[in-house]
Parts: sequence; structure tokens; C-alpha cells
Amino acid sequence: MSIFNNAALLIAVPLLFAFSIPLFGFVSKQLTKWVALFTIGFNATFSLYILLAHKYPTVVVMGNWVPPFGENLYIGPVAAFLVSVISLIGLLIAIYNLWAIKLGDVTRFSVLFLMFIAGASGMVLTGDIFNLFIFMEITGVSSYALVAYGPRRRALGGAFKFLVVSSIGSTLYLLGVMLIYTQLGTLNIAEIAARINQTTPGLLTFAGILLISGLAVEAELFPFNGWVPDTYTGAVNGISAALSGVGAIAGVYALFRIVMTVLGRDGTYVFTYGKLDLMTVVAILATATVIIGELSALVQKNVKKMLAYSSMAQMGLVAAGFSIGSKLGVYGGIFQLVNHSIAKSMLFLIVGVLVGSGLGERIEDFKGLWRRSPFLSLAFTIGAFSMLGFPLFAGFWSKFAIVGASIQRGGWYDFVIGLILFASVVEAFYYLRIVTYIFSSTSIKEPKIRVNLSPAIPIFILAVVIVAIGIYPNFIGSFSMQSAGEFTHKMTGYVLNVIPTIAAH
Amino acid sequence: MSEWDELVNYFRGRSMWMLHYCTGCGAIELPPTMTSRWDMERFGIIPMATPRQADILLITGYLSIKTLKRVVYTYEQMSAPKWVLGFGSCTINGGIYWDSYGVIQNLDKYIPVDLYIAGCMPRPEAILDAFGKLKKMVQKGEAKGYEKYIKNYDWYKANQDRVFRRTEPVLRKAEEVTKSA
Amino acid sequence: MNTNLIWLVAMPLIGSAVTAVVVRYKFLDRLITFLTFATTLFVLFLAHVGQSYSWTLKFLGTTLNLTLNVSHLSIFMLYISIAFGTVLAFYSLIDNSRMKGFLLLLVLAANNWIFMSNDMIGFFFAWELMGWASVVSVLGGREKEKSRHAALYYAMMSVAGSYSMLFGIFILWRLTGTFSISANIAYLSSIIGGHPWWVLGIVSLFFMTFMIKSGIFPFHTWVPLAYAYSPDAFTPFLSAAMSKYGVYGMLLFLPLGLLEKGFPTAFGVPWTNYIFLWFGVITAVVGTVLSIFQDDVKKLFAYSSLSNLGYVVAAIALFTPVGITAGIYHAFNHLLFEGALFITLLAVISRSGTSKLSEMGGLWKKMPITFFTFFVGIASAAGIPPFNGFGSKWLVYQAMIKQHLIFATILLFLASTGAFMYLFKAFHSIFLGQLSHDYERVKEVPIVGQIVEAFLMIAMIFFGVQPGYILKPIGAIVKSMGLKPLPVMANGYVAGMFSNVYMPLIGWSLVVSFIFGFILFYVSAEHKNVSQTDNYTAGQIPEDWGLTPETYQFSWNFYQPVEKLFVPFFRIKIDGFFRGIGDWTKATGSAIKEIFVGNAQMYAFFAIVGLIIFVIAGWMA
Amino acid sequence: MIVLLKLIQGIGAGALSISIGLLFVGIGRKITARIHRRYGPPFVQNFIDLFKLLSKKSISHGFTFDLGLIAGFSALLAAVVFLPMGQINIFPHNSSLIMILYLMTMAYLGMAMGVSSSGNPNATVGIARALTLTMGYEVPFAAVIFSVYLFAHTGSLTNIVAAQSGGFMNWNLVKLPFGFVAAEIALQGMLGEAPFDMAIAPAEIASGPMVEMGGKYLGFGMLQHSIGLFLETGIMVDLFLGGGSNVWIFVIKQFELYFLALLVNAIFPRFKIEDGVSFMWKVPLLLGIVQALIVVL
Repeated sequence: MSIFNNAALLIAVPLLFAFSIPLFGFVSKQLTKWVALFTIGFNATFSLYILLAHKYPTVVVMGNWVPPFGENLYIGPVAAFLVSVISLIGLLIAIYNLWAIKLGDVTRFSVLFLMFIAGASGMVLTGDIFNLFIFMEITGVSSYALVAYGPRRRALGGAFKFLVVSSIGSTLYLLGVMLIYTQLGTLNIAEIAARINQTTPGLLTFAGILLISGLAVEAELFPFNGWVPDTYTGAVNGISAALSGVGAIAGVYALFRIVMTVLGRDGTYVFTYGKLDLMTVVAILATATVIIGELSALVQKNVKKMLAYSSMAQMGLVAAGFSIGSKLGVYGGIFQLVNHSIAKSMLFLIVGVLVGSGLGERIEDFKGLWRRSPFLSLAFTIGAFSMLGFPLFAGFWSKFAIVGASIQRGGWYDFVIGLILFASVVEAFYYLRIVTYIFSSTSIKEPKIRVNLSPAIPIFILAVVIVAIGIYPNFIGSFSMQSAGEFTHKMTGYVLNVIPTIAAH
Repeated sequence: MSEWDELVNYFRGRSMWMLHYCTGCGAIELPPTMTSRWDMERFGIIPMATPRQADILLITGYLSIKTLKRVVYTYEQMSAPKWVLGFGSCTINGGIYWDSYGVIQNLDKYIPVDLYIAGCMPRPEAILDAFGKLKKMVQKGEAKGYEKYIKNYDWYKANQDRVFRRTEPVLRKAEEVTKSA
Repeated sequence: MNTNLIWLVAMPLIGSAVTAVVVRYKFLDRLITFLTFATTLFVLFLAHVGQSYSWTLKFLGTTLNLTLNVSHLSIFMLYISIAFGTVLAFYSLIDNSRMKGFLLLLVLAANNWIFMSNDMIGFFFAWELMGWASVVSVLGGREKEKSRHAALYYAMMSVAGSYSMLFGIFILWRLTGTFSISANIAYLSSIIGGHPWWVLGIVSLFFMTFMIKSGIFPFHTWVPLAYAYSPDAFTPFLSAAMSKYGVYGMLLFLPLGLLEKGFPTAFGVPWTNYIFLWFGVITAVVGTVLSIFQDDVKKLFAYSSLSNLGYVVAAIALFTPVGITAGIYHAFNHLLFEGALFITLLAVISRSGTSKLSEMGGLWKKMPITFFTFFVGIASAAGIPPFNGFGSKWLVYQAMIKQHLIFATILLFLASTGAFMYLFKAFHSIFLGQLSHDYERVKEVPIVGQIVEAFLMIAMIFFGVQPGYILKPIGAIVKSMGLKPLPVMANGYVAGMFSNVYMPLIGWSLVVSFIFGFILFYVSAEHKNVSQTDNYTAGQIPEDWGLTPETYQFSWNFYQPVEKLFVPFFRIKIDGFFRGIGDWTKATGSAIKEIFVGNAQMYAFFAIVGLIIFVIAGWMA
Repeated sequence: MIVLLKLIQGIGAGALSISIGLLFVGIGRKITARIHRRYGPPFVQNFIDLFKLLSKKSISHGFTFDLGLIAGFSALLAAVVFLPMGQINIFPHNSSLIMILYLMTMAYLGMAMGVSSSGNPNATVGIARALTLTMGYEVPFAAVIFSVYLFAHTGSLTNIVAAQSGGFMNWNLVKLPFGFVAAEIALQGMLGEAPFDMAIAPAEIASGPMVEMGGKYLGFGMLQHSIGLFLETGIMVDLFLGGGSNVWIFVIKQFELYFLALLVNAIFPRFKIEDGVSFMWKVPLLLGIVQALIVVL
């Protein structure tokens, strides 16, 4: 167990600045956005430093109370990797926000955005299931408010639905945590993970069901994902991008940290303790999510809503990848999670730029976009192709891995992946429909779209990253592979790194 | 006339393909001429479908001015050597239409007729006789109507134009009508 | 380790990246495309059979070997496709359609990779790359809305095919733990005795992909759309080269040794092959029949293209020496004449601005080189000796008859006769007949285009008269598949099962009789040239009649009587079946969408119901 | 030397086919006339007609018009040299039936190209009808030739003829009677004789393909018809009547077939084009398939 207490800054700094932003707001409202930007920039730099300088695995202990006695943060491969992704995407969205967020209460927006990033980072970093709940609430509350930001009425509706469903989720999760605590008397993930087989199987099953039901809300799994379409559509595009690019990472992470690390049992394929194999439950949920998401997206006329359903479906795909439980499957899942975040947040940002320049969100509005803005068209195409898993783009490798892992496991996973592949054909249809609209020019001569530098930078970077991953997948792939090891081998990958002294059972 | 030409003419006389331009009532005489009673094919004469293929243009009756226009066009589409047979008195002098304003009286003024078959109607024997005559003329190299037409084209053209003008509408333009009114 | 192989893939990719940058400058784009093609062709000269190159990829939890491997089949395919691509790229220097050079180069890279790859990851990667690059290429067609639909349709078929193949790839991987194509095929071949249904299931996953790509019945529906509405400069490659990927894939999977394993046979071929053969035959007939009634010339030749692929598939499905020879030979011939035909169509369409047969006519005087290339092209496509299409068609018949497949042969013969009908229809409607006033100013394509056309024309005649240059490499391919190749005779021979044909003899015979014909023509009485409107019109004078060349051109409803004969068959709508699946999916989507009612209480209710179901499930467990 | 010999033989074969073909048509006209109870033209009438046509002036619609008609004549001439005609068999190792059939296609393509470049819709309608009819008769004919292929285990006409040597009972006519009948009906279509003469219907479409042809062009058309007649009947003789021990017997056998065709031609009216095709796909095709089944099983 190596200790690296400075890593707590990853949460502390954003929170600190979040609460001090109103002070900056007295100077200038615009300044607050820059403060948020630099704060997230710090986070990004620091997390990248941890990741690239290979400072992990390490533990942050609070007040020198070593785990399991105190609260701790654990920075393993997963946390280092995902925090980097979260803060980098957050950074790019913050850059975009410089342009996009002008009206209304900019100061509070910046506060909430920073809190959102801090909460998401916290969810990934924390080593304590109750703290996980707290960070989940931070993320959740800030995102309700963020979703409600904006001039449009539908934002409020979206925020409210998110609030209702998410509250139910949090409650269920808290109940689950409570049950675990009554059994084991500890909240530390590592300790629970090590001693999970000492619980009553029936109670454990019930607790597990409560936990995954609660977490499935954030991970956007059916039937806990009712909020998704309305919330994504309602929010301003920067926030939709953040929800799919940042929130979803945290949600999926939390779900599988609980299912695989806390409740799971090591093996070639991870199963969970208890009477019911929760991995199977998640796989069923994931498959249903993919199919429902893709089919619903198919009939949407509104691109943003379509992207929302697509996010849901992609989360299903990610969850399906994780739920295979093999190293390869988890690898595919994480890889797909990251690729999806990159691509989907870029797509939302592009929609944001289009809406900002007076175009609507309907599919018809994309007609002839190639003539009006080659840059946005190409970026959208790259994003769409990555979502579809076309080669030379990032999505290819992760989808390939998930399909491979699924078929490698065989059995009823053949049917799972068969259904998912069918849904992918549907997905290909609705994405390519937009792409074909983009390149089919209208006869009417329309003015060019000017893209400001501030939204152009994140879109450009994300597009380049997609192609870069597509051409050279090993960079992200190696991180994904390390992360997968942490999930599939919970003792060596997680528990023993946090509490080296714990007795293996 | 060289030996080669004589040879060619000999064979031409033995193989005369006919385009029958059937106006008026004369056409009724052709089927018996072609079929088993008289059988003109034994002389190498067969009916053809288009002017491109034919050697003889057989005009079987009166020609209104509008029809004449078509006949002239058809005649000009035929390739040399070509011959015209006028059939029945209508082609000679208008026959019973001698005083009609819309029918030409004298075919020879418009296209060169090599041989006339007189009568109203000439019977198939007369037609076969005419073919025999024409064959002899061709073989002797006497039937040169197509050369005459080229040589005297101006005269033929003038004659044609004179009657064709009558087919043009009297009042050409609507404005002229209103102006006169 | 032969690093030259990697350049075959890398070179087009680099070229593609460069052209993507200069995509706005059309000529530069085309020039670099052409140069890349030429360079790739040059690199190909350095490659020869037996070379291989492999590199590793850390992926899927292991270190995977990606292998490029040059076999007899692959080098043959590489030569013909790259050479044709080079010719096309040269033509495209003067072309105005919206084809993007970088997409063509991406397809080329995928092309080379597909043909060389000996591992299924690379194969799939390249396959998908080719898929999307060609889909995007199709988008640039002349008729925007139609090419949009065509691209979407093509993409759907293509994606469905890819996923089917992906499924197959991983199932094989699960069984063998390797991605190597040759190892997997050897494995399939080894277990086919014990588990025939397993093997057939896996192989049919792959074959579905290949059939989609080659447009084999019942997956032929995308072909006419994608061909007709793709950019005119891209269609030749789509038809000539890209349809061969499916054939190549099939050839990879055919040598399973079904006969040696005592598989039940029908007519001396394994019954699976027998069924597959009928797909080919039906494709040939369906393509021909539908082609006869098309008015869009590119659609017409699209059907023609797939009809010829039906021949190829029918022949290779036999998996006899003569069948494989005939199939590959016909694939080559198809590439040559169909490529040439589509390039001439490109020339014609670029000059006349339309692809409707009923709007063209009489262009031969204006575009003589194009006309003669087209003439040789249709003569080849109709299988007239000594042009290049004959030998392969003839071998196909031989191969079929050898197996006593008399009905299939009769149907193929019908397809061939029908081919003559639609080819002549296109020929007449484009080049012969009356020249419309609109095309009085049409000029021949620029000199570059003429060079390309003349080159293709000469190639078609040359490979027709000297088939040995193609049959020898095909013999090597057949040998490498473990079959006894046909006897290789002198260059001019096509050696069949039942008889031989010495092509140069036919050529000489034609030359002598043409000389004789010309002599007779010129010693006969002279002729004079008359204008096109000086025509037999039953004595009507054209001016009086208001006759224009357009109204005096017969090209609409050309084979109307035949249409009556085929009315019962038009009721079968394969296209409708696929669209039906699409509609059904859409309807299901609309129904499922209703789950998300937009009401917070309902969402909460769903969550609770979900929880309750889980709890009950946990209780029961 | 051998080349020169073959060249002379080839020219001889061509001349033979032209003269026999013209003679056949001439005799055919006589016979038809007799059936019609006419006297009929002299049997050399066709030579006279040909001479007249070649010496008559004509019009042309351009180079393709010329080239097409020359191709129509020359390609058939090129095909004739591969046909085994009794003891005359110039290229015995190169007489694949399908090759000859496809080479004949070139003549039809040339002809079609020529006449339709005249720009006359009647000509094109005629060609369209001819091609449609081709689709009709080629299918039963294909059934027959593939039956013969299988039966004789060879595709070379030389070998097919050789397989039938040894008297009447060895002829395919006896061995494959259904095939012979089917082929005979197909031959009627190939020759363009009634009831399958819709392509050159003079009263409907002004003699169809020939509408713009005059003078030497019509002469070439006539030559093509003659050689085609010779070739098609020759193929039938080789396929079913055992070829011939010498060329005159071969020609007599050809004439027998042509005579049959003439009898039918003389008394039948004309099919509508689609009825013609569907007839071809019913009766002869059925016969051909029956024959094929007998051979295969």
C-alpha cells in the first residue's frame, strides 16, 4: 500500500473553487467560466500526471486512518484512467462552455459544473461505499440543476424527471448500503469485498438487488433509465455532452465497482455471491437496454433525442461488455465506455454549435451540412462512424472486443450478442441516415456556418482523438486492459492494494 | 454500251422488285397478278416493302396533290436504277378525275414515267405485258427515266412546286384573318 | 518478413491522407490518386507468391499476429484489381463527377489488405473499411436524393453482412483460439465429417457476407441502386473490382474437402455446393431478366454485372478444376469488360448529362472511340469469340455439363441470350439510331479518356485472343487449392472438358472474312451517304409531320412484349422483403418508444416495478 | 504452307456455303410457289437477284451502317469454316458447337448494329423482335445441344458426327427423337420462317431490319441469310443426321431439313411475338427437357 495523499486534490480543488466562484463572480461573470476552466485544467493535468507517470496504484488516506478504519480514496488503474478521461472531457466541455454559456446565471452554472466534475471524479476515486453515495448525490444534485439551466421550458421537465428517478435510485442504493453495513459493519469497499462471503446469502442478494437497482439509474439501464431521453434533450448541449461524457462514466463505474468488486467472485468469468448471479441480471438489463434504446432511437426525428436514446443503448452495450465478466469483456466495456464518451460528447457539442448558429435539431436541418460547414460535417461523420464501430475510428476496436468476448464466453451470450448486433444494424441505419443527409446537398444556397474558436477546439480535439485511437488503439487499450484486470481480479487488483494485511478468504 | 453493262442490264431485267403505290381502285388488280392465276414471281418480280429495296414504282391510280407529294418523296428515296410504271388512265390524263382541282392529270410532268398501262382498269394480263415491255426496255438500256429526272430536275421541280403550292393553306396566320376582318 | 507487402496497404493509406488534405483541389486530388495507384502497382511488381509479412497487435488480451500473405489467388486478384484501378484513376483525371480520391484510395488499401490478409482481424478490418469508404463514395452521385437512399440501402446490407461475418469470425476463434484464416479453414475441414451442421452454420455466416458483397440472389437488391446512383467515376471500380471481394471470400472457404469427407452429393457435387450453385444460377437469370427492362443505363449494367457474378458463383460452387478455372476466369473477364463498359458509360454520361436510355441516341458519330470500346465491351459481355468474355462462359457451360447439371446450364444459356438482348438495347439506345438535337455539340471525351478506352478495348481483344496469359495463373491457383489444373496449352487455347478452342484461329478467320467482306463491299456499286432523317417514313415527309430525331428514335419500352411474359415473376419482390423487415423494425421501434412516455411518475413506476421483479427473482432463486 | 492450304479450304467452304445457301433459297422459292400452285421463279433467281442488288446503287447512313452489314456477312462466313461438312472438315480439333453458336451471335450483333444505326424505328422494332425470339428458341435449343453433349460426351461437332457413324440407327435422330423434334422447331425460329417470321413482317414493320437496306446492303443481307441457312441446317445435320460421308450427301441432308421448314413456312400464319416465345418455351422446351431427362437418368 503506497500512500499518495496529494491525490485528494483531485476532489478538493474543484470543490474549493466551486464554492469560491461566487467571489470571482463579483468581478465578472465571464471570469467564473475561466476559473472553472482552469480548475478542471488543473484536475486534468494532475490526473494525467498520475496516469502517465504511473503513480498508481495508490491510496489516499484521510487523517492517517489507514483503511479499513478511515475513509480512503483508491487510485488504481481504473480510477487513474477514468479520472483522466472525466477531467479531460470536462475540460473540453468547459472550453465549449466559454462560448455556449452566456445568458442567465453564469456564476451558478460554473459552480454547478465544477461540482459536477468533482462529484464524478469523487465517485471514481472513492474507496468507500457510503462516500460513493455522497459523491453520487453531489453529481446528481448538481446535474439536476445543470439540466434545468437554460431558457427552454423542456429543461425543467428533464431536470424534474431526472430528479425523481435519481432520488429513487439513491434511496435504493442507500438501503443496499445499509443492509451491507448491518451484515459486515464496515463501509470500506476493500473490506466488504474481502469479506462478502461472510454475509447471509439471502440478505446479500436483496442488498445486491437494491444496489444495482440504484446504480442502474445513473448507468442508464432499463427500466431505470426513463429519465434519459427527456433529460438529455432538455439540457443545453454542453450539459448533455457532460452527462453522456462524464456522468455516464461515473455511473457505469459505480455499478460495476459494486457488482464486480464488492459482490463479485474471482474467476475466469466473474460471478457474484448470493443466490442470484447479479452479473446475469445486469447482462439481461443491458441487452434489453440496447434493443430498446436502438429501436427507440430509430424512429426519432429529433437528432438530440436520437443521440439520447443512442447514449442509453451504448451504455447497454458497455454494460453488456462488463457483464461478460471476463477480462476481455471488461476490457471491451471500458474501452467502449471511453470511446462512447469521446464520440457522444463531441456529437452533442456539434449539435450545440448547430443550434447556436440558428439551425434546429431536426434531422432535416442536417441536410446539406457539408456545403455549409465541412468541419462540423466531418466531425459529425467521424463521431457517427466511431459509434458504429467502423474501422479507422475508435469504436471499431471496442465493439470488436465486446463481440469477441461475448462469443468467447458462448452459451446464452451468443444470443445476447446476436440481439445486440441486430440492434447495431438498426443503429447503423439511423446514424448513417444523418450522415447521408449531411452529404446530400440541397439545391438552395445557404450561408456558411461560422464556428467560433471556442467550440471548434474541443470538437477538433475530440475528432482527432477518435481517429488517433482508431489508428493506434494500443495507447487507450493498454490502460483499458490494466483497468480490466482490476475489475476481474478483485483481490489482487483491488483489495490487497488497499489493505495489504487483509486475510484472503 | 459495254458488254458488262449489257450483262448487268440483262440481269436487272430478270429481277425487278416492285413497290406498288396503291392509290385509287387499281390496287385490286395486283393480288391476282401476284398469286397463282398469273404469278408474276416467275419473271422475278416480287413486291417489296420500302422504296430502298425497290426497282419499280408502280402507281396504281389517280394522285391527289397531297398524295403526289408522297409519291415524289418516295421516288426520290429509291436508288438508281429505278423505273416508274403508270397504271391506268388516271396517271395518263386524270381519268375520270380529269377536271378535278385536287388531282393531277399528267403524272409524267412530275416524275419521269417509263411506261404507262392504259385502261380503266387494266387487267393483270396488261400488267404482266407491261412488265415484259419494261424488261425488254431495261435489257436494251432504253428505260432511262431516272437519268431524265436528274437531267431535267429543274423542270420537274417547277411543275411539282406549282401544284404543291395549292396544298398550302390560303390564310396562313391568324393575324391576317383578323386584319382582313 | 517482406516489408514490401506492408507498403501495399500503407501506400494507399498515405495517399489517402494526402488527398484528404487537398480534397478541395479536384485535379490535384485526382492526380495524387492516380500516382498512388501507379505506385501501388509498382510496389505490387515487387511482390510474389509465398511472401508474407506479419506484425503483432496487442489486443483482445493477447498478442495477435496479423499476417499478410501472398498466395496465388491473392496475387492474381491484386494484379487485376490494382491494374484496373490504375486505369480508372488515370481516366478520372478528366472526370467531373463528385468522386473523392481519398475514398477510392481507402478502398484500394482495403482491397489490398483483403486480398493479402491471412488473419480474420485484418480481413474484417479491411472489409469494414472498404464498406464504409464505398458507402460514403456512393453518396456523391448525380441524383442527390436517390444516391442518398442508395447509399443507405447499401450501408444497411453491408453492415448486416459485416456483423454476420464478425459473428462467424469469433465463433471460429472460440473453437480454435486463432484468427488465422488458413488454420481455421483447415480446422473446419477437419471437423466437417463429425459436425457437418456446425460447419455449415459457421460457413454460411461468412457466405452471407460474401453474397451480399457480390450481390448474389437474394441479396442482389442493393446492387442496382448503389451502382446506378454512385458517382459515375466510382461505379466502374464498384462493379469491376469490388464485386470480387465476395468471390475471393467464397474461394477462400470453398476448399473444405467436402467430397473427401463423404458428404452426400447431388450430381457429383456436395449438396451444399449444389444449393449454392443454384443461387448463382438464379442470380444470373434474375439479373438478366431485370436488366432487360431498365431505362437507366447504369441500372441496366448493374443488373448485368450481377448476372455475370451469378455465372462466377455457379462455376466456383462446383469446386471442380474446370469450375474453379471457369469461375476465376469469368471473374477476370467480368472485371475487364464490365469495367470498360462502365468507363464508357462514364464518358457518355459526362458528355450527354443523362443516364436515361430513352433520352440518348445516335452518339456514335460524336464519340467514335467510346463507341468502339463499348462495342467490344458488349461483344465481350455477350460472350462473342474472339473477345474476352467467350472463353470463360464456354468453360462455365463445360463445367456445368460435366456434372450433368443440365437445367442449370439451360438457365445460364437463357441468361446469356437475354444478356445479348439488354446489351443490344443499351448499345442501340446510346449510340445508334437518331441523334437528338440536344447532342449536336457533344464531343468525344478528352484525349486521356480516349487513351483509356482504347487501352481497354485492346485489352479485351488481347485477352480474348490470348487467354493463356490469364489461364496460366489461374492454373496455378487451381493447383494451390489442391485440384488438378486444366491442361495448359499454347497461349491461344482454352482447353475445356469436351473440346478445345483455339482463339487466334477464330481471330484469323474473322480477319480473313472481314477482308473478304470489305472487298465485296467496295467492288459492288457505290453508295451515297444520306442524313439520318432521310429515312423510310412510308412516304410521309418528315417536316410536314413535325418529326424530330427524338420522336423517331425507338428506345422506350424496348422489350415490351417480353415484359408480358415475365409479369408473373415481377410479383415476387425480394426488395420488398428487405424493406418489409425495415418497416417492421421501424414499427417495433415506434411501439417501444412509447415506453418513454415523458412522465416522471411513470418512470418512477418502471423503476419500482423493475425492482420488484428483481426481488421476486431473487426470492425464487 | 499449311496456312495457305487452310486459307484456300476456308475460302472454298465459304464459297460453297454461299452458293448452296443461295441455291437453297432459290429452290425454296420454287417449292413454295408450287405449294401455292404457282409456277414460281427459276431456281437460280436468287443469284440473279444478288447480282442485281450488288450492282444497284444504294444509300448508307454512315460507317456503322456499312460495318454492321459487312460484319453480319463476314462473321457468319468466319463461322462456316469451323463446321464439319461431310468430308470437308477444315479445323477438326476446333469445332466446338457452342463456339460456333456464339460466333454466329456476332453476325447478328453486326446486323443489328448496322440496321439500327439507320435510325429507323421499324428496323429497331424488327431487331427487338428478332432478339426476343432468339431468347425463345435458344432455350429449347440449348436443352437439346446439352443433351447431345451429355449423350456423346463431347462438345466438338467433329466428334459428335464421329459418334454417329455406322448407319441410320446410330444417328441421334433415332437415339434422341424428342431432342430432334425440339431442335427442329427451334430451327424454324432460327431460320425466321413462318410461324416465326415476325421480325421481318413486311406489312407491319416494313420488313423490319431490312427497311433501310437497298442495293448492296440488301445483297449482304441476302448473303447473310443464305450462309445462316447453310450453317443452321448444317449444325442440325451434324447433330442429328450423322453429318455426311461426303459433302453432297451432307448438302442433301441439309436440304431435307430445309424442305421440312419450307413446308411449315408455306402454310402457316405468323405468331405474335410474345406468343411465339411462349410457344417456344412450352412445346419444344418441354420436349428438350424430356430428352435431357432421358439422357441424364
